[in-house]
Amino acid sequence: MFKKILVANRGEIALRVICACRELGIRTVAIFSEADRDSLHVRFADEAVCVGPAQSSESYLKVPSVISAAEVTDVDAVHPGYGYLAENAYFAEVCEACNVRFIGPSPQVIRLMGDKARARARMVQAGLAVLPGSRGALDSLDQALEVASGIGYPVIVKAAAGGGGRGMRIVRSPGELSSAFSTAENEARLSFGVPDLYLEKYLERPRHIEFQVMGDQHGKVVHFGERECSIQRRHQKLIEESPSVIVDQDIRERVGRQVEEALAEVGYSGAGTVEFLVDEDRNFYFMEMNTRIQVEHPVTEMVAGVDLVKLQIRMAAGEPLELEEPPRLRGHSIECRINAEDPETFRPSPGRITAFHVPGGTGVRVDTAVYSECQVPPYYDSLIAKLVVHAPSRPEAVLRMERALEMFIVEGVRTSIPLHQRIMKEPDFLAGRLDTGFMERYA
Amino acid sequence: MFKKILVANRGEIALRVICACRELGIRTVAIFSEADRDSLHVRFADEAVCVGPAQSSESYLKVPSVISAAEVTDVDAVHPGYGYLAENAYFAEVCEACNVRFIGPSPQVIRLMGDKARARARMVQAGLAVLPGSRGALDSLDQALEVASGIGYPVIVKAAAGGGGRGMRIVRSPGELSSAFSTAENEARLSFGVPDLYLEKYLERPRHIEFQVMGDQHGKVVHFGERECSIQRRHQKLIEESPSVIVDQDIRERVGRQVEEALAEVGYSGAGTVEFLVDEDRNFYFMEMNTRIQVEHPVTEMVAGVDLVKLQIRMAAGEPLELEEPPRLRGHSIECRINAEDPETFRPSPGRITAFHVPGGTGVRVDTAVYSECQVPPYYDSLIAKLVVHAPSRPEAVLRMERALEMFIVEGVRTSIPLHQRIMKEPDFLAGRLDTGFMERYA
Amino acid sequence: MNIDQIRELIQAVCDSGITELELERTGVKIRIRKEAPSSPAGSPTVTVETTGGVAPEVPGATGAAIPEGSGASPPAAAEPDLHVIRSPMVGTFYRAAKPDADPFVQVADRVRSGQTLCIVEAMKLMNEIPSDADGEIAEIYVNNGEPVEYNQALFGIRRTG
Amino acid sequence: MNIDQIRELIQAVCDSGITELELERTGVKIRIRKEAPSSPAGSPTVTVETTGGVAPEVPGATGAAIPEGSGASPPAAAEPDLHVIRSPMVGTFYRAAKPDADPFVQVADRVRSGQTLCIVEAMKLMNEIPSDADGEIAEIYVNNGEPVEYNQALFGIRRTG
Repeated sequence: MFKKILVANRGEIALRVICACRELGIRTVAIFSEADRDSLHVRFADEAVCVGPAQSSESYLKVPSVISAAEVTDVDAVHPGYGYLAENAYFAEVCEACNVRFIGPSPQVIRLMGDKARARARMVQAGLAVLPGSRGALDSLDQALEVASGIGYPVIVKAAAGGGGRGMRIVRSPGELSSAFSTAENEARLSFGVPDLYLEKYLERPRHIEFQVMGDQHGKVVHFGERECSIQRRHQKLIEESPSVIVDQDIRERVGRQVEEALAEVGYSGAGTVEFLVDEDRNFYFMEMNTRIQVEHPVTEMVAGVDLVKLQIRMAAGEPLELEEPPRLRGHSIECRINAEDPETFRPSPGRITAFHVPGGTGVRVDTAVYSECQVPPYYDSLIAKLVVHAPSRPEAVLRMERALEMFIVEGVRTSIPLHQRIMKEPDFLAGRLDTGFMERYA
Repeated sequence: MFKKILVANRGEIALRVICACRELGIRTVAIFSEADRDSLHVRFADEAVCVGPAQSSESYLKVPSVISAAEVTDVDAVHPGYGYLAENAYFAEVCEACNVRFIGPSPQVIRLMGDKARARARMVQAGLAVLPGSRGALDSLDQALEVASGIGYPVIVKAAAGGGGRGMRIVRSPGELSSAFSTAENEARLSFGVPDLYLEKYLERPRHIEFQVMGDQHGKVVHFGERECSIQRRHQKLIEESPSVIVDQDIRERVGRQVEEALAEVGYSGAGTVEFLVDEDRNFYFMEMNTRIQVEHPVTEMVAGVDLVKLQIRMAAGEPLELEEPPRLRGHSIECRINAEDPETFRPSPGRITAFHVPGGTGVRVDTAVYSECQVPPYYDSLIAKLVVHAPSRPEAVLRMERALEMFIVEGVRTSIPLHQRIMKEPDFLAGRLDTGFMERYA
Repeated sequence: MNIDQIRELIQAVCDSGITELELERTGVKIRIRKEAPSSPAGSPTVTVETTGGVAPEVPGATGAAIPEGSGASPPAAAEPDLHVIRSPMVGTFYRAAKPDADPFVQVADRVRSGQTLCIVEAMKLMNEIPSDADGEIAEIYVNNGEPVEYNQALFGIRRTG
Repeated sequence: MNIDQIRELIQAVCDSGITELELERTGVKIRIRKEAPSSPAGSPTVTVETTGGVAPEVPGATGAAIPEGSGASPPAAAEPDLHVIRSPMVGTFYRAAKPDADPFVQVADRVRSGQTLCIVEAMKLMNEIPSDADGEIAEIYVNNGEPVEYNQALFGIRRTG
């Protein structure tokens, strides 16, 4: 087992990793920017090294600084948390070159999964379904019409080089395709310099459901059930839960086994998440894979009774993945992300926290690195706490979340707590009628 | 179900009950003394009534004030918490007379269990074992010798009217009995005015193990496994855990069934705890029964996955006790009582809490009603927080507790945190070699 | 320096979260304090105390800033020097001995020490609450039939004598 | 001094995190205090105390008190006015180009701006750290071969010229 781990992150996830290390008897090194000198991850690590100024690009994201910190503190592994360098294959390679274990999958696997097109192709080959569509760019409108009629309307036309909604058109009938095609082509040319378009099936109200997996270095991959993450705002998840109301034990076992097999094939090790879009007929379409621990991992920990970060570290140290029994989900867990932001405008609300009181009691977990009188710097993510509840059933979990939200006191900065309180009362939420458009319709 | 409940307590347990009520959709009324005006239980209740000055005898313990508060706020039930009026049969009777449901067993059962001699006799009749000894007062030294030789040495001679160690002698052989008998008789006469002595088997290193039970009003009683509470100081529990390392599934089922049957016979309803002394051969001797929720109920909640306070309320409302399956314990849970007291001298340390930061993360639960800048009044119990951890195994739970203790920051008052940190490193504790003399030997 | 200026100062203090501000000027001395971090209980922490010393031109400034305690404190006293009779117990407040009887006292009545002012009913017991001062009833803070808590203000008496 | 000036002062107090400021002027005396927040991190919270003496007309005297961060700040300077050279990166501090070579500089050496003072090795790269001032080496804060963090003080230079 490792003797000392450098935690290449900040905030709650850095503290989360430090907790896991302590429970494994491993010493820890925190890195911090000048803005984070008084942070709890600095306070609770055994050692701490300032790696740069406030800007992430000059500190938490700066590979030479982070590697250098690992070298001068003589650690034998680096835990990247999520975000920052967590899915940076180059960083993972440099770690290996410096004889520091990167806690995550191999650089090759990170790179494979980081290339969304390659990842999809590989997963299709391994047996997972993806949204039907054109493979690669379309040659012409005629080809588009042919592909579209093959997969059925509605379809979505997207810029191959694109993102952010530009060069993107939803098409509901063959008659609409012609004009949509030329508009999208123009937008794509103007926005990205490349007119190439591709086309795939458009899901009206998809759910975002993901599977948590863990692999050891000896070829074994196990899944820990699914998370329902459909409540998002601009692709930022707000509320996550496990299990999903539309996943029964049959689906869980079937999709879970497919995922395990596909990942075992690519030699996956460490923690990872396989994301799916799910249509109303419960078809699971592979979207992408995240090769790291996720923000929302606690909901899985609650229902599966595991410590994913400890497991992650043990896998990286080469231990075999041995579980007494196949993971069984118990009860229901929900996580609300508490962000320092205006609950109406969603604008970040950095500043000094003047009062901070977290809820406790039965079935309540809070992951946070802030405290009374601390400063929430304007430079980073606005996530200040994760409020997680666990109860025997979903309705009980919702009621528990409501009382926990009410007992969560944050003064000095605005937070998303009132937003979560409203969502907990929404009939659609209570009924489990969730899809990725929930927040658009709602807010 | 009840519409509104008065919580006749203060501190963390009052807040605990309020949490349970909220999750059941029940409105709450807090009562408070003048010293507790700014308490969290007052803040988080829907209504709050000041019932008297700081002294408990004039506020929390004053039956007319509490009943009057229940009447003016028009509640339909009272939850007594633990301590104060929780095991006061008279209070339970007055509640019933006022058409306010007392959340606990019937006044008759409270009274039966409150009379330790009657309770023992009743439990013997129902099949539980008690420590062998003389039934009632001894007539003479000769009778003492006869009884002692019948049950085997060591024995303990006790004043029938006594308590607090006076008129008490441990006797290890027949030769010592004569002088012990006359000394104890003298002490008993001087201390209590009555020379009567009785005698029972003396256990050298007993464990204190208790079973959590819950009964409905339809004759059903279910147990939720045991708690190991041997780490005590002057009969005050410091650390509790579930399960106990010396209780296997066979013992749990056997003793649990005996307890269920005995309590069903007396018509027990609500939450309760049956306390045993356990000798090195794992014989369970009934000591007494507490007819209320206990401080340490969270360890049972963690391993059994239930909410005992919610269950308690539902039982009091007349619901039948229906569990999907017989409660199965999962993992291991430990609770440390965090008291505002000097960890060396055990003297209370009231005052203003200047900084308060609770640990969070996987498998950590904190029950508390204090907060940054609150006042810990000198009038009440020194318990300011209960730190509870849950992990798959006892060694992991201990490591988790260590990291949680380290991350628990309380400034302004002294606390028992350093004491708990030392205990977590004690070889006897780590090995599970516990008995009620642990703290005496240790501190 | 006028009242608006003082009000602005108070606002400035509150907004900024500072703890204390003392200002002395020929003839005027103002001290403003703000209890440090707001407690999670969010209880009425903003205790602004204005001890307006001489304050020749702004006599009303002080009174305006007196904070309201929570529950049991006397309601905002128009008259600051009233003697307050408080409830010694939790119960229901009755102004008369029986529903159809006349109230024990009315505003402007003169009362003597020992005279019954009201009844607080607790657990079916009617507890007569006597005055402990001579004077005139200036305020009755509670309506007939309303619940009262321990130490809640019931009457304000203008002492005589 | 008007209300705006006072407001500015309050702002200055809050921004600086100071605890107390007292200001006296003919006829005006201002005292501003701020309770040091007890951070749970209990870390060496920046408690700067500005006792800005009489300061007849300079309310900006607050600025004089430069708060000291923890860790990366220069060790308690015996000499307060030294110019400090800090590490631009995390790495290992070397006083010489090679293990057997002479150190680049010694205490009391005169140095010129641009002259190499040491090497900070990061990721096998030897980064020469130049002086950005003319003067005399007064202090060397780090021992050869020790790790340094970002912005850590390396040398104190007594400026000349």
